[in-house]
Amino acid sequence: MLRRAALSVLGVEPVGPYTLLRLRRGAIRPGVPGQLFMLEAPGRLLPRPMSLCLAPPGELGFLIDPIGPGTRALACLEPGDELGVLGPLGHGFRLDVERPLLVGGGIGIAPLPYLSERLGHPPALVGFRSEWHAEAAALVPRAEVVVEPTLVTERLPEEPWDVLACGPEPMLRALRRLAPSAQLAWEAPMACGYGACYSCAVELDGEWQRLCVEGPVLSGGLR
Amino acid sequence: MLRRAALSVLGVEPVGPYTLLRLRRGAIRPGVPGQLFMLEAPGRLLPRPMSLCLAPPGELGFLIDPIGPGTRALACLEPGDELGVLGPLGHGFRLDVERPLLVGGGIGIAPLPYLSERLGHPPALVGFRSEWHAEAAALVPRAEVVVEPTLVTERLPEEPWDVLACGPEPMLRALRRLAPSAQLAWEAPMACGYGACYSCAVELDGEWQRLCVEGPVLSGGLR
Amino acid sequence: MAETLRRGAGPERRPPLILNASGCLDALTAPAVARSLDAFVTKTVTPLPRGGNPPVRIAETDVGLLNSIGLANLGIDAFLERQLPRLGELGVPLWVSVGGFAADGYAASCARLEGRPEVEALELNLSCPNVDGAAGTAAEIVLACRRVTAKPLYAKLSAATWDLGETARAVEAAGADGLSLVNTLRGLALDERTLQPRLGTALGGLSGPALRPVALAAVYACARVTTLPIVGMGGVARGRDALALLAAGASRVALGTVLFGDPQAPARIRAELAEEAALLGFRTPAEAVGAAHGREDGRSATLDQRLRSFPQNTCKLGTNEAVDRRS
Amino acid sequence: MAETLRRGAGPERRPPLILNASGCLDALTAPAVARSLDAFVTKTVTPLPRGGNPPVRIAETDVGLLNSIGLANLGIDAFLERQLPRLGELGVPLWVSVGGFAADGYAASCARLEGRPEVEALELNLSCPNVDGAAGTAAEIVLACRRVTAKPLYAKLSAATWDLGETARAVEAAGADGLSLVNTLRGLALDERTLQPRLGTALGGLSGPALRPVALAAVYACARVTTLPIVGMGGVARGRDALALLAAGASRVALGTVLFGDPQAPARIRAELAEEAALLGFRTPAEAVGAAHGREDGRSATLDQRLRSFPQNTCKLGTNEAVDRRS
Ligand SMILES: Cc1cc2nc3c(=O)[nH]c(=O)nc-3n(C[C@H](O)[C@H](O)[C@H](O)COP(=O)(O)OP(=O)(O)OC[C@H]3O[C@@H](n4cnc5c(N)ncnc54)[C@H](O)[C@@H]3O)c2cc1C
Ligand SMILES: Cc1cc2nc3c(=O)[nH]c(=O)nc-3n(C[C@H](O)[C@H](O)[C@H](O)COP(=O)(O)OP(=O)(O)OC[C@H]3O[C@@H](n4cnc5c(N)ncnc54)[C@H](O)[C@@H]3O)c2cc1C
Ligand SMILES: Cc1cc2nc3c(=O)[nH]c(=O)nc-3n(C[C@H](O)[C@H](O)[C@H](O)COP(=O)(O)O)c2cc1C
Ligand SMILES: Cc1cc2nc3c(=O)[nH]c(=O)nc-3n(C[C@H](O)[C@H](O)[C@H](O)COP(=O)(O)O)c2cc1C
Ligand code: FES
Ligand code: FES
Repeated sequence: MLRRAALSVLGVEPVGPYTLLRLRRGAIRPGVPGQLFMLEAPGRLLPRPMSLCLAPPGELGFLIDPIGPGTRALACLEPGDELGVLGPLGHGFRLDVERPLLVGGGIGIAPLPYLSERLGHPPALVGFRSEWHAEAAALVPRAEVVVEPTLVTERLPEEPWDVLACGPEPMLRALRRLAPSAQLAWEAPMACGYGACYSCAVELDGEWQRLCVEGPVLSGGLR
Repeated sequence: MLRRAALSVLGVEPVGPYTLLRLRRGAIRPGVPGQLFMLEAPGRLLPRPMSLCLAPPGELGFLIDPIGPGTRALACLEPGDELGVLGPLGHGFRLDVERPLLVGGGIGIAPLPYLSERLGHPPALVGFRSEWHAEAAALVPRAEVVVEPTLVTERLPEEPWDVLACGPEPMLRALRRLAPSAQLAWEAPMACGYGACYSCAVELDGEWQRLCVEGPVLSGGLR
Repeated sequence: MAETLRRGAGPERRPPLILNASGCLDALTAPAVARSLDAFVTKTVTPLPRGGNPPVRIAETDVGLLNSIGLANLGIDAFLERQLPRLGELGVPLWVSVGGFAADGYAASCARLEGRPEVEALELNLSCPNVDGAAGTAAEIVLACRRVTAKPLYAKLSAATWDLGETARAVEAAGADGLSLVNTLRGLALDERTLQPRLGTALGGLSGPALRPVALAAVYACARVTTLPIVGMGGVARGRDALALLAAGASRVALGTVLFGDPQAPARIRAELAEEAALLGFRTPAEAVGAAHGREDGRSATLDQRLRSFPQNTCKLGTNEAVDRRS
Repeated sequence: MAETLRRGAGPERRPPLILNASGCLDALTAPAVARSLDAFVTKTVTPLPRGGNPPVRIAETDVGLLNSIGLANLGIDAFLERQLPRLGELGVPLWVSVGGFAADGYAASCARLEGRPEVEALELNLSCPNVDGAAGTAAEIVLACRRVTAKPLYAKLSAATWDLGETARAVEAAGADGLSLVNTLRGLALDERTLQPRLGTALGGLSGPALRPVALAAVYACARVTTLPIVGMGGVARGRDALALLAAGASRVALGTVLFGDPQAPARIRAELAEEAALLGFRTPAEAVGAAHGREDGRSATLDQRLRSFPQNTCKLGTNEAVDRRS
């Protein structure tokens, strides 16, 4: 059953170049890490898909990279504003893993803090484009941080970890080669977020799958 | 020669249901009463035509009836904002009249205060839809005020006054019948305000005339 | 004129709000929202299953939405078998949007839907901007479908033609029972940083606010040349948008894009519509159908009418980002 | 592809900004603004004088501007006698927009303009939405005009057709030297209080922001099927709108509606365009011509490109009134 509610904004805090948007939890459950939420983007036509970053009691925290009109509208909210939120939606990370290693790149770090909490703070490896962006690493306990030109894939340990990752597409593709069984959180522009519109369909092993239903987290083989 | 300048807002004051927008005069001259100015309407595509209402030293005052998105945007300006103003444009009232009588209806009162000043405060007759609207009459010295259901045309004196009038179309049409030589300020939606686009063309004695060039003030015969 | 048009609205006092063929709402996942609609048009179903177009398939622009779904659907077989029975259970009148790539493809699907009592009406999608290839003229397709079905047939047209009125008359002559106006316009958006097309197919279909004046014009123009009932759509987001479509001559209004941002839109728009219509003196919104054709000479509102009292609004107006002049 | 397109831009390093045929600026009254343009297209001139359409002729909507001027103009005689000499003195390259109601009317006007050195090029308005009556096909008109003039002939087309690419190829074959894309779309706006059409003719031509994605699509589609240079227009209000049209394949960008609200737009947009192009690594805006066709497979920008650094903007963004959901 779909759940949508208007949540009130508790805080809007800068984290490096990103913005942490804290909402009162209301009727929305945090779900499984890696699931997605459709956040109303004030003044825009479409809501924007976001992963949950933090889930302290009574709150939902989203980490937002203000790259375009929708994410900027979200980053410009003020405490007390109300925001329509639909979710949790789709499939998140499987948590029944033995040796979890969280890997994140850039804003792909977003789902890792909540994931880390739910897994009891496993080790993490996170990469950023600059020291400024790397300030977000403070949200992930036990994180090793690399900054470009170093890439996370260069620091991936040899041993057989269960990789759970989120980040830019080239990073996910590289990880899939290095760790074929990795759980990877993919992205595609989405309009509805719950399977109605087929905007987020990607070809997966020869079949078209809606990333908002089958994903966003997939084990291995996307495209 | 066209003159356009960005003027700063000095004040925004309610006058009954209307708004008096006071701008620093800058490089814009007040021109002849009844001429028009194109005021930038923030966030809209077209500027809006307005008559000058008051011209105290160093200032330009416009009286605005917030009836739609453009006039509302103007009424919502705040002191310190900057506004693009083009003008004065077109033909205003001829001031070489012997026994001037100013007649105004509703927001058509807008050009009368400045006109009254330039003519040495002749008598005036102004009509409004309600007592609330009639608060604007305070801007016109020596004004007799009527409120609906009474109409200004019912109070027009018999003697041969030189009528200078501005108001809704039915009022102007009625006045033209009662006082064929009246100078009347007409309206038509305008886009450029200086003769380029032909949006404001009206048929006048069988010829198409641009109201922003030939008018807005015409003697007698429009349509 | 207004009298004829008003007939199209039927006896209901409740203004019919329907979902357009778009997949902007999934009736099975959001049944409560689906039930707040008076009818529900499926996404277009084609003879064979279609995966649709390569990603990216959706892009929001300043004034509208571009999509390039490419008629992704399960195909008529799987639709009849798997989806239709479940949609039928919702208890909302169901229209099926039928697509094809030649007149016989459309007709074959219509024939198979003919016997299904769950289906109230058929809409022929004659105007998808995301699939290539001419499918024969609109009238040919309507004619072929008319032969195989007694269900109401609506022709869904695009505004991207100068002779829309002629097309409307041609499909009426071919036996259509109504018009659905309008489909999307072809549009393009580029990524600001790479200057590459944002959609995988480059061009896509433009819906949402940018379509409003175009949709209104199409409905108005068709209402003047046919007596077919019209489903009006294109950028409806507020009660006043729906009211304008009714006034232009639509007897039903369909929602699409607005549902992405506001899934509760049907109830909200219905309430706003009733309120706006009442404010203008109509007992029901259905009474406003065709009102824009009221004056035979087509003259526009006079200054005097404009000066009549109207609620004075506040300063909490957003500016139109579309005319934002900062770069 | 990009290479061919780039040729169209000519050797100039300065991106050509021109005034479109609209009367959105009066060159004689505002000569300084006119001189800030690279060329100036007149409002359409017809064989006989035309008063134009009944008032009201202009209406602003949420997302665009509707006009119903109806080709008001002095007619070719008075134009040649009274206006052209004065326009010629401005020192800005002058294009004349030619309209007519049949191929021979267009050709007659072209013939009379042929001998006038003040005129650099002719634009054939084949797409005014405000006049009724078919004027023959676009190609026929181009052919008739080609016979009587050696001046560059631009065909001004509308996006309101599914086979725009075919029309483009047809006018190319008929001898056109370039395309002007796009003219307005048919639109309607109703007065909110009376529900009557705001324009005297009811329907009018829609320009401004709503046209942006449609214009971009038209330019992109035509650039793929012809090598004719393209003048792109439709809703340009900022440097980035102009840059997008260049990237889609236009070698010149024309301004119209924006000039009403901001007569200084040519200088502003030129500066913004140079800045935006530089930010993306182009030495001149002209270098960006055709850039959107860069990737042969037409794939859109990847997430990785999206994540590259980009100026972080402030919160002083207006919301889009077009999606305002309050009624
Ligand atoms: C499941 C999921 C979870 C996400 N979680 C987060 C999160 O926690 N924090 C966060 O900041 N962002 C997240 N995103 C990305 C976020 O949704 C987009 O950045 C946002 O929608 C962009 O909107 P905009 O209006 O700011 O920019 P737009 O103008 O919409 O986009 C700017 C450019 O980026 C491209 N683009 C936009 N979205 C995507 C995408 N998903 N994939 C590829 N290209 C795209 C556009 O085509 C355009 O060219 C997530 C996306 C998905 C699908
Ligand atoms: C020469 C001139 C001087 C003016 N002086 C003043 C003034 O001093 N103070 C003032 O408040 N207003 C004045 N007006 C009127 C003012 O310009 C309009 O009210 C304004 O442009 C409406 O813009 P809007 O966006 O608020 O409403 P819109 O949405 O543009 O208009 C609302 C409705 O009114 C109609 N309409 C708009 N303008 C006119 C018009 N001029 N004639 C007939 N119908 C119209 C529209 O078609 C629409 O249906 C003047 C107009 C002219 C031509
Ligand atoms: C994502 C999306 C998918 C669409 N798919 C279809 C379709 O399958 N068949 C069809 O006839 N129209 C389709 N349309 C067009 C809509 O039915 C409608 O004509 C158009 O979107 C205008 O309405 P709106 O602005 O309210 O969305 C689609 C529109 C959108 C936004
Ligand atoms: C008021 C007005 C008048 C116009 N008149 C003409 C015309 O006479 N001939 C023509 O080819 N196009 C005419 N147009 C269309 C413009 O040239 C242009 O194609 C269109 O407005 C899109 O550009 P814009 O959005 O930048 O205005 C007119 C447009 C407007 C707004
Ligand atoms: S976003 Fe609509 S189906 Fe996935
Ligand atoms: S408003 Fe443009 S000519 Fe008068």
